[in-house]
Amino acid sequence: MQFGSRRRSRVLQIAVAASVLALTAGCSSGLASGASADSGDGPIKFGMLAPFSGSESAFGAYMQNGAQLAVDEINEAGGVLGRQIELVVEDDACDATTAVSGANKLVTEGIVASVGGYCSGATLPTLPIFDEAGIPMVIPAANSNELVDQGLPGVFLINGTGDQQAAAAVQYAEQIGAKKVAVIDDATSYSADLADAFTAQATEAGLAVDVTATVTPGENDYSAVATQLASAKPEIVYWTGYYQEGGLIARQSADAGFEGVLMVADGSVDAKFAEIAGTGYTENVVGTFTQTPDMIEGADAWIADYTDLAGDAPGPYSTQSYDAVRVMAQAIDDAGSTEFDAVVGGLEDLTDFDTFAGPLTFTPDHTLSGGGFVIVSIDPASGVFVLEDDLQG
Amino acid sequence: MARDLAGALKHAPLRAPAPLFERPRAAGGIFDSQRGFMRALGGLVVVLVAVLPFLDASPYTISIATSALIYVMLCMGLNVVVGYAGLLDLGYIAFFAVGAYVSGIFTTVLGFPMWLALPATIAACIIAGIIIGAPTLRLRSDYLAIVTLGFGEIIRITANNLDITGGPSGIHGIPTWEFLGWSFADGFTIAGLEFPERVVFYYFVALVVIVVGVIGAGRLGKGKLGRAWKAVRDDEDAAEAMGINTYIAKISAYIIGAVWAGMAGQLMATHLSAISPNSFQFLYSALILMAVVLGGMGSTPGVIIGALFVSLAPELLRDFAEWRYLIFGILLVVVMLFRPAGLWPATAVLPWLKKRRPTPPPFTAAVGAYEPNEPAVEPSVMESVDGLPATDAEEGRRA
Amino acid sequence: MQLIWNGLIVGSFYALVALGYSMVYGIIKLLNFAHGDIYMLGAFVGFFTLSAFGISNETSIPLLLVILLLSMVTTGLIGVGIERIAYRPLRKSPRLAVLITAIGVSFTLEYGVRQIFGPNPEAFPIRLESAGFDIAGVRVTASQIVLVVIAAALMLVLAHIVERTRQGRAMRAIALDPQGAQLMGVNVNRVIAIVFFIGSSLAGAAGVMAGAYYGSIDFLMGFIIGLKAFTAAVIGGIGNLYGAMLGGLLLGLLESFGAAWFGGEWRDVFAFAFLILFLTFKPTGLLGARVVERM
Amino acid sequence: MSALLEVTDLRLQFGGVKAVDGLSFEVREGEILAVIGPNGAGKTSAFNCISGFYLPTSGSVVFRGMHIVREVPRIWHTLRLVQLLQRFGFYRVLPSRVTKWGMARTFQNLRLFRELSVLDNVKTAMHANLREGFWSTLLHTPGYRRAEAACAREAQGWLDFVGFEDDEELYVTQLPYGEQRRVEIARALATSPKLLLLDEPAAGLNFSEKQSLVRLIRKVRDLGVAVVLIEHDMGMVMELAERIVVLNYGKEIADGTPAEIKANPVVIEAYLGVDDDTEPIDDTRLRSAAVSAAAIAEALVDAGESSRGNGGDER
Repeated sequence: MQFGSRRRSRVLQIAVAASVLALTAGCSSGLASGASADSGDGPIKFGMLAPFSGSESAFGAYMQNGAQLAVDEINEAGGVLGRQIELVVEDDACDATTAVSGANKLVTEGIVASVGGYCSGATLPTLPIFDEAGIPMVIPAANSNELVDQGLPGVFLINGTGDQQAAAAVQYAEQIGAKKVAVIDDATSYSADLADAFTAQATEAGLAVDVTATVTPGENDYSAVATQLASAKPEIVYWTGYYQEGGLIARQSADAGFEGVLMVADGSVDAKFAEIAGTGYTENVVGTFTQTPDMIEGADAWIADYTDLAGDAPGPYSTQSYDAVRVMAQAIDDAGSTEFDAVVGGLEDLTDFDTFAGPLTFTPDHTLSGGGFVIVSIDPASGVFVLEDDLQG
Repeated sequence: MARDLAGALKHAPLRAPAPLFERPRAAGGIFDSQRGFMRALGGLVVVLVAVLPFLDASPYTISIATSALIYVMLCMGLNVVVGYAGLLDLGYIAFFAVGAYVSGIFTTVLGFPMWLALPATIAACIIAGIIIGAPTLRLRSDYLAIVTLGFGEIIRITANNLDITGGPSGIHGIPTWEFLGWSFADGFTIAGLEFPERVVFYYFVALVVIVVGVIGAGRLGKGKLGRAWKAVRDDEDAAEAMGINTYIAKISAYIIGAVWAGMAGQLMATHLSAISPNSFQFLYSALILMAVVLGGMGSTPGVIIGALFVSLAPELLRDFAEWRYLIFGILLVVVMLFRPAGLWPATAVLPWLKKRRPTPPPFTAAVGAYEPNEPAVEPSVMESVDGLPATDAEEGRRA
Repeated sequence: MQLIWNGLIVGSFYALVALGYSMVYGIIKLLNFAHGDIYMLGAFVGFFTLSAFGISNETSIPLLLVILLLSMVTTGLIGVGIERIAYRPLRKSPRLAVLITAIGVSFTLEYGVRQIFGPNPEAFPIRLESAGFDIAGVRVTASQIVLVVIAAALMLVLAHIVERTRQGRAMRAIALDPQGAQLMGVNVNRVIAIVFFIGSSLAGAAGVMAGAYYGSIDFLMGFIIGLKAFTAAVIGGIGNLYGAMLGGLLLGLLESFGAAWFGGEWRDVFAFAFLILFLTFKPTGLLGARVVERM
Repeated sequence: MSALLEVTDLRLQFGGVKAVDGLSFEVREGEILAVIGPNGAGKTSAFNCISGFYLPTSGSVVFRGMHIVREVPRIWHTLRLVQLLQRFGFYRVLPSRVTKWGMARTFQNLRLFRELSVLDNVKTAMHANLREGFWSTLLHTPGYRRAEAACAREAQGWLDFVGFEDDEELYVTQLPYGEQRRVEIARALATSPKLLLLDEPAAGLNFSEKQSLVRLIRKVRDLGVAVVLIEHDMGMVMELAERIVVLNYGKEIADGTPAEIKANPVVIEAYLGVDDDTEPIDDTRLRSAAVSAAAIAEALVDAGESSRGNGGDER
């Protein structure tokens, strides 16, 4: 026993020593070596964080396919700086923890630009990571003001911010001559932001914000808020959350006797909205939305391309993701380099770059100069949202 | 010797007669005792983990490794509650949230440096543990499960709806540790090795905290308090009959679990520099519970393995991520049905130590003889005891 | 008044789910964590069947009843299967083991459904016509009335089974004294299976009704309602059927008022806080059996 | 000899069933007292009241001059807040406190800590007397090491005292039944009691084991610990007890020395039937003899107990 154990511990010591040696010898990306930077040849890697699991997982595929389409098109046209683009996608699950590890993974894989970000709450913690690694970001979907409020040089939003969407909503409310409005959010970052912006702007415009309510997403029963609406009778209600709850609210508030207009924000603009609300509950529903391809004339070809690639029709944020890649590629091309400062300069210098949301120029705080928001309503026959008013007139 | 030891026991009216014989000293050495082997193994693991950044310092590796370490800390805390004290806590992530939010609020909203937030975090977690524990720990274990779940949701919803917690988007821009003007973010160079980003440096801090946490939880589990917890877990009435105030024992388990989670929360907040309510959903409570159950409730090595499995598996097996909750769910059922003590049960004995039994002491060596004939007679009587059928009738009455 | 009516509607869902909780708990002292997911499963069984027949946007009540029945049978059988596979082998195990198993079952059901039907909410193919009208200042819709009638009918049937049939007697006997019941020749396993069948089918029925009433179903819909139903069962006195019904309605009302006073986002907080208060001060619930005061 | 424990007019009611109905007796220092009675006569219920587990409906229990059952002021009765207050620990003494005062007990069905080793089981009982703080445990200070060593030594002493002969590092489930009984007694002794309540300690033991149990109980008494035991084995009771209390239907029907009890016609009629044999009475006959209402009540309480989730006996 004594002898045996001594021999075994000797074996163990040797094994440990050997493994440590082997590991340190094989050290390539350890502390001693520098951070992995763009190597200058091979494909240029664009990273994208999007939700592929969790409650928002439906949007991940829309974003990925939109971006992939742009990548394919650019590669076919010869790429950027003579190099091909490669899209690297990671899941952020709409959750800070997963997003951070995903962002770190992207950085490790050597991306030079980020074109992802769906949930504001999950995108916020990734900003410092990309910033530290010197990676410029064009964020296609997340649009919380907090993203740009931090003043990081590499952050650009190409989805209209809450302020701009709220402005569109207020403009429409004024157009239909509403005096009393209400706003409901679902306590998510995006929704609460938008609701706050709407309240502020509506008050400024002289509208009375009668009801401000918050609901818990994932529940089915919103009769409390429906009853509130029915008794307060605002002319227009702005729902800033997602379509799952939006559909239920449309239905339940109508059942409760609410007869005003239900305006929904872009998170609710989805074909499922009408399905959930049910027939007969969508006449009074309008939405604020950036233009989708089916609303733009001559975009059929784009939709066909997308459907070819994805095997499915484009959805929310497909176009923004598509545009994000193109914007980023254009900026790199303009800058002639993948260096952080150069690319940021390139992005800042873009003027009237043609996107789905109209000609794009970044404002000094890196948001869109024009939000590109339009008013959409539901086509009773198909249940999809169609253009109602482009708010230009 | 005996007189020195006597002082360690408080005044007890009745003291045991001295043992009849001195027990052989426990074997030492790495392979001759469970304790020695586990220490050696633990040391080896710590060294390997510490070496990791020298091999691969990519932000990704460090990031998931830090997260995994934080998971280990969380699981050790939950292990105190579930594994040692047998209290099913389905809202454990709430304490994690308390820790993360308190340190977040202290550093961003109130502007204190991070090291000052540490005592605040611990204090907040103790208070939270008492607030949650005091009303619920009188309840039966299954009620407790649901109530803790409810508490977890309350904390999350509250964080989501308050302004001070940043509402749904949470708190971001949480600073890192800094002392006298020098912060982790600066990094430094030792002996030609550059510790460039705070991420890498932070990994070491996390490692130290977690090693302390693991050893601390293990030690608590072995002492007086740990025995009380395990007694409460195995049989609450009998524990009460042994002079253990089971309520206090349970609350103390709760508080210690809360403090562990709170420290993990602070590590997480600093590590991510941002926190949002989404990270504190019931799902994560369940994940931690799964780690503890799969690894082996009450078993330190088991829990560490479980924590590493749960946190690293989705990263290592990319296709697995999609299926993980389903697989974890099935695993939970399967483990409970076929291996309820987990992967590495708390009662596990290393295979090569299993057959070891103490050599029967020679009766001539008996010390402090008390009725010297007595022990000599009884063993011969007891020889016929094995396989006594009486247990069935006894147990049938209550089962 | 409107608040009361709203509360009653929600409460009847809670009551249906709480009944299953309460029955199972009463008989084997198991907190069936997966019960809320049976509710979800009921909705998805209905959805699957209807989609398989290509039905959508239907409004007929007879069809709803057929689907209801079908879902009840299916979820009932699933409930029995779960009991057989996951709970029965553990009947003699410590409580913790069974609870953890129940959580495992819950996860398996939720994420199994997620893998099959995807993570997004689905629109339920049958909708109830819901023209609203006012009665005494209360806005009432036809679908709400249908819902309440079905819920009441189910509860009456259940009450009949428990009070008047042999199996019901056996259930009550087991709940009182499992050993004694077994000695008296009651087939305990069989009765437990029946309890699981009835409880699960009630939850399944509630799921289908929720689908038809709200119109949207998703794989996590059972989680919150499971918690609420448990709360309802506790308020009413767990193990007591009438208690579960009463508790469900009461909780519905409480939430309705709570949401109106404090705002919808605090509704869950309100419900859970109430649960904790109740457990602290009156753990036996309103109609629960008096338990001997112990340490 | 002064009275160590005084039980006066103890009553316990479950719903309509009177489990204990006016029980009074006293235990003097250093004596062995047996409580006998048919199954379901309320013996275990009485034990549970005395050791603080059940709250009796009325009556008083005084142990070494301290009230285990406390008087509740009238006002709480009138406000109907008694139960609530007692749930929060007012006006009642927790069993752990009773144990600290010096009363230890064993359980009718073995209730050892199943996932602890034999040695740890006994160490657990020293909880209240052990000087070990939180920080000293964390830091493994010399004081902690000393306390642990003393604790282990004490535990070993008790194990040797009860004649435990197996490996102390084994888990209790690995032991034969007889050894488990010994460990339970060692565990109870490790709380350093003045009074030891044994609830059917001989149940399930064979004749020679019972003999050594009798010797052990005498040894315990010789340490100056009073022993109260519930027992069905008449032979053992008659041999061991200095005084016997007989219960039936929750009521005390006799109290006296073994000789007096044997001669007591009430006891013979109510309990022993016509049989006046001093031979050990067969357990099974007694068990099938009386199934009273109290038995059902006790079974129900047991069912409630086993549902409490601490699971000792359910595995």
